[in-house]
Amino acid sequence: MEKDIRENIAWAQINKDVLRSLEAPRPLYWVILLVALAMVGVGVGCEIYQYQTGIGVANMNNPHVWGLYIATFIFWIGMSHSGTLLSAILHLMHADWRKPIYRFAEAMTTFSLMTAGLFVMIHLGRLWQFYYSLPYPNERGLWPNFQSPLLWDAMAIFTYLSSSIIFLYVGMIPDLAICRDNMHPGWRKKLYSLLALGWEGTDRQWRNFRVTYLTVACFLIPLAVSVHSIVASDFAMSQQPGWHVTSFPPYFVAGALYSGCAAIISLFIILRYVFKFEEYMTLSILKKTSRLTFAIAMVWTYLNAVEFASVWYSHDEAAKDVLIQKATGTYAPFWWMMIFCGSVVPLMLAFKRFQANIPVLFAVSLLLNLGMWLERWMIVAPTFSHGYYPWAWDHDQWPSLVQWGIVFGSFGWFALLFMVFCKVFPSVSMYEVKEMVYHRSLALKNGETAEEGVH
Amino acid sequence: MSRHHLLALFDNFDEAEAAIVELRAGNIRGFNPDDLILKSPIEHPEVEGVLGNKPVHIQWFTLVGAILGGLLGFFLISGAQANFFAQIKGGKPIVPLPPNFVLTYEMFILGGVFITVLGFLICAGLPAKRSPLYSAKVSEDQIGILVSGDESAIAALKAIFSKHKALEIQEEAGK
Amino acid sequence: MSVNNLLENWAQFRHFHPVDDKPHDPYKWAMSIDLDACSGCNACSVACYAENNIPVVGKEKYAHGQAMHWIRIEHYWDEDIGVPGGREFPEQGAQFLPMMCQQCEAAPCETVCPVGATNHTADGLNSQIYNRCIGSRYCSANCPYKVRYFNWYDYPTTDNVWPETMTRQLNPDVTVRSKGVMEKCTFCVQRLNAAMSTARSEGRKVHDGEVQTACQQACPTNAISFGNLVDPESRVAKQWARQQVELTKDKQTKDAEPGGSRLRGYRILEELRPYPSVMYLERVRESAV
Amino acid sequence: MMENGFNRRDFLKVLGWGGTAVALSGCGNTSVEDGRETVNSYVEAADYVIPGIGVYFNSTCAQCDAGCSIMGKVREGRVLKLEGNPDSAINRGKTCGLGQAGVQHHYNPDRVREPLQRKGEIGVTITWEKAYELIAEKLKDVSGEEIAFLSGGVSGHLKVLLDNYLASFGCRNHFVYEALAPAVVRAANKKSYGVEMPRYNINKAKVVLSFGADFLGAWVSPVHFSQQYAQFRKGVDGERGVLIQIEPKMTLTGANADRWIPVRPGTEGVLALGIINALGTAGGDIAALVKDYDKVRVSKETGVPPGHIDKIAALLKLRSPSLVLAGSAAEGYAHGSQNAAAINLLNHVLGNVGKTVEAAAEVPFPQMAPARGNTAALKALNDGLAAGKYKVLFNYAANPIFTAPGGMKFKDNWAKADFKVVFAHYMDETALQADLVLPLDSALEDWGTHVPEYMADGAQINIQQPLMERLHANTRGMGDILLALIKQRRPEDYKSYEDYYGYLRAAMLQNKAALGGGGMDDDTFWSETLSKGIVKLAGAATTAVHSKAGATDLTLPAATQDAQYPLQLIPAVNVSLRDGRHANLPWLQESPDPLTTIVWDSWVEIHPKKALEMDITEGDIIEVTSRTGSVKAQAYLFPGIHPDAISIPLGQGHEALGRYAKGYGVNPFQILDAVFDKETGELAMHETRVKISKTGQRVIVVKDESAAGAKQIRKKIAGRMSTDNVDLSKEV
Repeated sequence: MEKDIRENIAWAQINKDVLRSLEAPRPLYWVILLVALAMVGVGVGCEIYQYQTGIGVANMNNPHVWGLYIATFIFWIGMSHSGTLLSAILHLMHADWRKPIYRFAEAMTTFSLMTAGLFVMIHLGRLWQFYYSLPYPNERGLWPNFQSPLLWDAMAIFTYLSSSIIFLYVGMIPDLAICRDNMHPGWRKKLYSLLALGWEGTDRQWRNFRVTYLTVACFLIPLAVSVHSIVASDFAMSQQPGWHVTSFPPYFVAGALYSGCAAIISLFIILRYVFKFEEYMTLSILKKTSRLTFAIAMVWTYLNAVEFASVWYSHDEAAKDVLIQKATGTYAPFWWMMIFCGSVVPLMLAFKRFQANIPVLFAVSLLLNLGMWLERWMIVAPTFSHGYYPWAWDHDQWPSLVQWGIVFGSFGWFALLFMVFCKVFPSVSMYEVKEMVYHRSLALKNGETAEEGVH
Repeated sequence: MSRHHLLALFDNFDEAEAAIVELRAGNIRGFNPDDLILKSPIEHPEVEGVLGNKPVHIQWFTLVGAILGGLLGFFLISGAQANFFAQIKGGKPIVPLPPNFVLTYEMFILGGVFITVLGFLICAGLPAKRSPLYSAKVSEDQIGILVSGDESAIAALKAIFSKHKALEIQEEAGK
Repeated sequence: MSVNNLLENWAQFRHFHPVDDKPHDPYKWAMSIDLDACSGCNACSVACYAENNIPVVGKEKYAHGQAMHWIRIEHYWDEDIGVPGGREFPEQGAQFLPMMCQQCEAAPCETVCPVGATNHTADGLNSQIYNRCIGSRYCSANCPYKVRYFNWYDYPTTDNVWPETMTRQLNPDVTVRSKGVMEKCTFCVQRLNAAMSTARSEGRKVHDGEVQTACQQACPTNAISFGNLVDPESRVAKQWARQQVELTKDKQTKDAEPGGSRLRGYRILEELRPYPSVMYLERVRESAV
Repeated sequence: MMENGFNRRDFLKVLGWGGTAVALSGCGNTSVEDGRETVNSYVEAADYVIPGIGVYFNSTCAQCDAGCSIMGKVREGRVLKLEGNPDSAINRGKTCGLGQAGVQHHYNPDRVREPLQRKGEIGVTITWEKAYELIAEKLKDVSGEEIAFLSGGVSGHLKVLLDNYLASFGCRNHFVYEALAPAVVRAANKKSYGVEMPRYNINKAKVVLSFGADFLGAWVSPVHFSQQYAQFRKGVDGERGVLIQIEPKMTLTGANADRWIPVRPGTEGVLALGIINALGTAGGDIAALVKDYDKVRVSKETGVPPGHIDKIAALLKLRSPSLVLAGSAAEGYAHGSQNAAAINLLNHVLGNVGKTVEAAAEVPFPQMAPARGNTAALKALNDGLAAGKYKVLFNYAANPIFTAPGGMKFKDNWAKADFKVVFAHYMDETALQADLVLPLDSALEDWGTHVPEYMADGAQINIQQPLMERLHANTRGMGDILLALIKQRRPEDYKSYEDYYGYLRAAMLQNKAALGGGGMDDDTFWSETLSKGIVKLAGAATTAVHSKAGATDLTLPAATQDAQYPLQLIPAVNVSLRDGRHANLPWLQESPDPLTTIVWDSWVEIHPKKALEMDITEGDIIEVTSRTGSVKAQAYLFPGIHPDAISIPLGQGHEALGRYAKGYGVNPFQILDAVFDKETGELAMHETRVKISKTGQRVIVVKDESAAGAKQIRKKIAGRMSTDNVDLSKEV
C-alpha cells in the first residue's frame, strides 16, 4: 500500500521544500496569477458599470429579484466549508493524513468567505448604504432587523470569517516561526517576526496551543454547520414554493462540504504541481480525499432525493409545480446537468483506478464544482420564475453579461487571493507534517519492534 | 547570586526525554526542576508527563467568553428590538425568540473563539520577546532544553546534557 | 435602559399579531374590491402613476420585466379556451383583477428585510422607508403576490422618464425614488396622513369617505372601497362584516358551510397566513345565458 | 376636499388673466417662462395659496368628447393631478385613465412652443404678429369658397366664434372631422328614435344586448356608462343585470359580458332581425320584415349557434326592460346604417324606447350645440382638395394625415392647397405638412365652454378654465387666436373684447338668466360658475323619442367571400390611445391594453385556430396586406376574435408627435380601403379585407401577462361565482 507520506523524510528537508514554495514556484504560478488578475479586471469593470448605472443592468426584474449573485454567494459560502471539514472535523477524528493539506484548505475557507461576502454587497441595490445592515450603535438609534435571515447570514459569516482567520492564523504560528528563523533579512522576515509573536516552541506554548487549537476546532464545527444552515434559512425561512423546505439546512451543509471537497481536489492538484509538493501532497492523500468526496456526494444525492420526494409526496401544489418546472421547463437543461454533475459524475470516484488519476480527478472535480454551482442557481432561479402568483411568473429571464462578468471575475478574485496567500505563507503545515512523519515513524518503529518480538 | 541559563540541543528525542527525567530526578543543588523549558519543533504530548503536572486553563476563558458572548448577543439584540423596533413585523412579536436564539448562538461562538484566543495569548505568554538562548534548529528538527540554575548547578547540568548526547550547549550568564 | 425596558415590558414585547393582539385603534385601513364591478379599464393604474410619481420605464425596460406599476390589472381567462380540445371562444369574458400591495397584517416581506426598511404601522399599513432601504430585495423575494417593485435604475435621471417639463407634474407629497430602493403601493399614505392630521387637529377621527386612495377616486365603476376597518360604520367595515371575512383568520368560518358560502368575499392566498387587508368580492356570472 | 371659499377674481388676476393683454406672465406667483422659476414670497400670497396644500379648481376634461368635469389639484402654481368633479352628472367624480393622463398633454416635453413658418423643409420661428399678418395676407385674394376649415368636434363659444369667423368671409367649408365618431349610429338613431343621441339608461336595464358598443371602453361617454354599468351589475331589486355582447372582436365591454358571442363580421343586423324573429312578439310590417330570418338561416349567416339565439330571445322576453345598443363594430360597413337600423328596431320591438332609451336633454342655445364630427366630412374635404377647390386650409384638433384611410390618398391631396395653417399642440404628422404652425395652449391653460355631445341627466354646459399659468410663453388659446383673426375681418364688432376670456365672460353674462344666474350680480354669477365648473340648465327642453318604429326598408347583404383577401380587418379602438392623438402620453403607452396587456406597440390579433392553420405563433412578425397597402406587426394569438377576422389596434404607428409616440407600432389607418356607408357616406371602418403572411421574423411580445398565460393554475386568485350560488340581496 502506498504511504501518505515518506516516514524517513528529513525534517530539515520539509522546511526547505515548503520554504522554497514561498520563493520559487513553477512558471505556471505566474500564468495563473495573471489570468486571475485579468478575470478580476473583468469583474471590477462590470461592477463599476453596475454601481453607476443601477443594478438593472444585471437584467434582473420582478419577479427575478435575485440572480446569479445570490447563487454564487451560496456557492462560495459552501466552498468555505471544506477547510473546516479538513482542519476541524478530521482533526478531532485524528485523521492525520489531513495534515499536509489542511492549511490550504483553511486558506480556501477564508478566501471563499471573503468572496462570498463581496457578493452580498454586489447584490445590493444601494451598495453605498451597505453599513445600514451592520449592528453598530449610532446616534440615530437605528438597528438592523434581527429577524431577517439575511442578518443572521451577516452575523454568521462575520463569526465564521473571523473565527476562520483566527484558526488559520493560530495554526500557522509555529510555521511562521520557522519562516522567521529561516528567512534572510527583509520585509518577509519582519512580517514573519511580527506574526510569529515570538514563538519559540516552548512546552508552555505548545501546551496552550494544543488546547486552544482543539477548542477553536470544536467551535468551528457547529459554526460551520450553522453558517450554511443559516444560508439555507434565507430560503427555508421564506414562504416561497421550492424554498420552504425543511430539509434545506442539512442539504445545504452537505452541498457545502461536497463542493468544498471538490474544490480541494482541484486546488490540491494545482498546488502539488505549481509548488512541487509531490512529496507531501501524495497520491495516497488524494485518494483519501476522493473517497471522502465520494461519500459526501452520496450524502448530497440522498438529501437531494429526499427533498424531491418530500415535495412530491406533499400536497404543496406550488412547490410541486416548481419541481416540475425545474425538471421540464426553461431550466431543465441546467437542472439535469446539475443532477449529472452532482450525482453521476462522482460515481467515477468509486473506482480505484480513478481515485488517484490526476487528469481524471482534475476534470471530475471541475465538473463537480460546476454541478454544485448549478445546484445553487437551480435553487434560486426556478422559484422566482414560478412562484405562488402565476401572473408574476417569468420563465424567460436570463442574466445579463454584467452578471456573468461579475461571477466570472469572482473566480479570478478568489484565485488571486489564494495564490498570493500560498506565495506569502506556507501552504503546507511544516510542523504538522513533521508530527505526522514523527508519529508514523514511531509507529513504524514500534511495529517493527513488535514484529521482531514475534519472531 | 547570579543565575545562569543553559540551552542544550538534541536531535535524538529519546535522549532529550531521558535528560529531562534525569534533571528532574537528579535533585541538583541550585536547580529547581520547574525551571526547565522544553523547546521543540513539534508538539510532544508524551513528554508532558515527564515535565510534571502543568495544568492548562484556557477552557475557563472559553467558558466565560462563550457565556458572555451569548448573553451580550441576546440582550443587545432584544434590547435593540425593544427600544427601536417598537413596530410589529410580519405578525411576529417585537422580541421574537427564534431569530434571537440563532443570533445568540452565533454570538456565543464568536465570544468563545475570541476569548479562547485571548486566553491562549495570555496563558502562552504571547507575544513574547525571544529569549537570547534560542536556536533556529529548534524550529527545524532539534529539541532544546532550556534550564536556569545557580552557578553552582551549571556543571552538573552540563554533565547531564553531555551524557545524553547534546549536540550543542549554549550558555548565558543572566541576572 | 434597554434591559430594564426589556424586562419590565416583556409581556408586551411578546404579543403576537394579529392573532392575539389588540385590534388597531383608532385606524385600520383596509380595502375591498368588487370584481363584478371592475371592468379592467386601467384608470386606477394611471391614476396611481399620476399620484405616486411612478416612473414610466419605456418599452425596453418593460420588456425586461422592470415595469413599476404599483397597481396592475390582471386578467384571467378560463383555462380551456383557445387550446387544442378546448372551447374556441372565451364566451364568459375575462376576469379582471386589480392587484396591488395587500398590506398584509403579517406581511412576509417585513420580517426578512435586513435593515427594517419595511414595517407594520399602527394603522395597519405595510410601510416602506425608502431612505433606509439598501436594496437587498429580500422583501420582494418573499412576497407571495410579487407586488413590490424595485428601482433598477435611477429613473429621475434616466432619459425621457421625467424630462424637463414633466418634472413639474411630480407630486410634492410623494418622494421620487432613487436607484436601488424597493417601492410599492402605500394605500396613498400621503393622503391618509393628511386626513389623519386634519382630523387630529380638529379633535375627531377621520370619517368614512373623507379620504380616498387615488385608484378608488378614479375608478369609474366604484369597484374599490377604502376605509377604516375599526369604524363599524365605514363602508369597508360593513362590507367585510357582511361578507363574513375576518381579518385575523386564515380560514374563514363561512367557507366551512356545507355546500359552500353564498357570499362573495375572499382574500387571495389567505391560506399562506399573511392576513391581507384587501378583500375581493368574487365576480358573478349569469347562469341563464 | 373642495375648496371654493376664496375670491375667484384674485385667482384670475394672479394667473395673469385679470384683464391685461392676452399674453404674458409677470404678475404671477410663479413664472415658468424660459424654464426659470421665480422665487416667490408667500408673505403676501393670496389667501388660497397655502404652501404645501393643494387647492382644487374645476374645469373640463378635453381628452375626449364625453365632457367629463374635472378638478385639478393645484399646488404652488402647478397643476399636479386631475380628479373627477363629483357634481357632474356625466362622470360623478370619476375619471378614466385617459382623463388622468390629461396632465401629460400639458407638461409634454414635445409641445410646439413657437409659431413656425415653413421655409423649404424646415420650420422657422416667427412672431405671432407676423403669423397673423401672414394669414391676413394669404386670405386677401381668395374667396370664401376657396377657404376650408377642418376641425375636430367643437362646441360652445369656440364654435360660435369659429362660425362667425368663417362667416366673415363667406366660407361655408367647415369640415368637422372625427376619425372615430359613431356617426352612422347617430344617423340611424335619428331615423329610429328621432334624436341622434338618446339617453341610454343602462342602469335601468335588466339585460343589455350590445352589438359591438364598447361603452366601458371608448364608446361615446365611457365614464358615464361605467357608472351606470356598476349600478346595472348591482341590479334593480337585487336582480343583477345581464350583459350580452355580440361582436367579431372582443372589446373591453365584451370581456366583461356574461356572454360574449362572436359574430361573422358585418352580419350584426341579420342577427338582430333573427332575434326579433325568435322573439315572435313583433307584428305588422316588422313581422313581415323578419319572417325570412329564421334561426337556421341566421345561424348560417352569422355563425351564431341557434341555441344562443333562443337563449337570448328567451332572456329578453323574461327580463324587461332591456337595452339594445348598436356600436362601432356594427356600423363600420357599407351597410352599416342598415345594421344599426335593424339593431335599433330591436329596442322598439322590446318596448325599451321610452324606458331605457330616452330623449336626451338639449342645451337651449343651438349655436353652442356640438358640431359633431364624422368621416363623411373628411371625404368631402378630400374630394374638394383633390379637385383643387381650396387654396387656404385651416386645421384644428384633428390629425387627418395620420387618421385618413390610406385609400383616400389624403396626404397627396392636402399638398394641393396653397397655404395650410395648422393649430397644433405638437408637431404631428399634419403639422409637419403645414405652411404655418400655430402653437396652442394646453387644455389646462385655456378657457372655454363645452357642450357635451352625450347628455347625462339634464343639460349642462361645461366650463374650461386654466388650472395654471402658461408653461410656455408663446402658446395661445384657440379662442384667442380666433378672436385675433376675426378682429382682422370685423374689428368694430369685436373691439370691446380684449381677449377670449373677456369674450367668454361677456357672452356668459349676457345669458345670465338663461344660465340660472337670474338675480345674481355679474361677479357673483361668474365667480360661482367658474367655481362649479358646470352650468346646469334646469328644465332644458328634450325632444321626445319616437315610440313607434320607423320605416323598415332594410336590405342586409349576405356575407361575401373574397378568395384573394380572405380576412376582415378590424381596426380596434384602443381605450387609451383612441385615434392616436394620445399616443404621446407615456402613462398611456405604458398602460397595458386590458385584453392583451401589450404595451408600447401594435399587434395583429388573430384567433389561435387560424394561427394554427397558418403556423403562426405569438411574436411572429406578419405582414397584413389590403388592397390599399400593407403593414407589418407582431402576431398575438387571441381567442376573443372571429377566426375570419384579424384586428390591429388604432393609435400607434406615428411618424411624428414626439418622443413617446414616434416609431412605436404601426398605423392601420394606412391600409384602410376607402369604402363608405351607402346611406350616410361615412367611412366603413371595418370593410377592409386583408390577407396575411409570415415574414419569418419574430420578436418577444412586450406585455404584462406572464408565462402562465393569464391562468390561475388551480389557485383562487380571481374568484367567480354563478348567479345560482350567490346571494347578492344584502350586500353593502
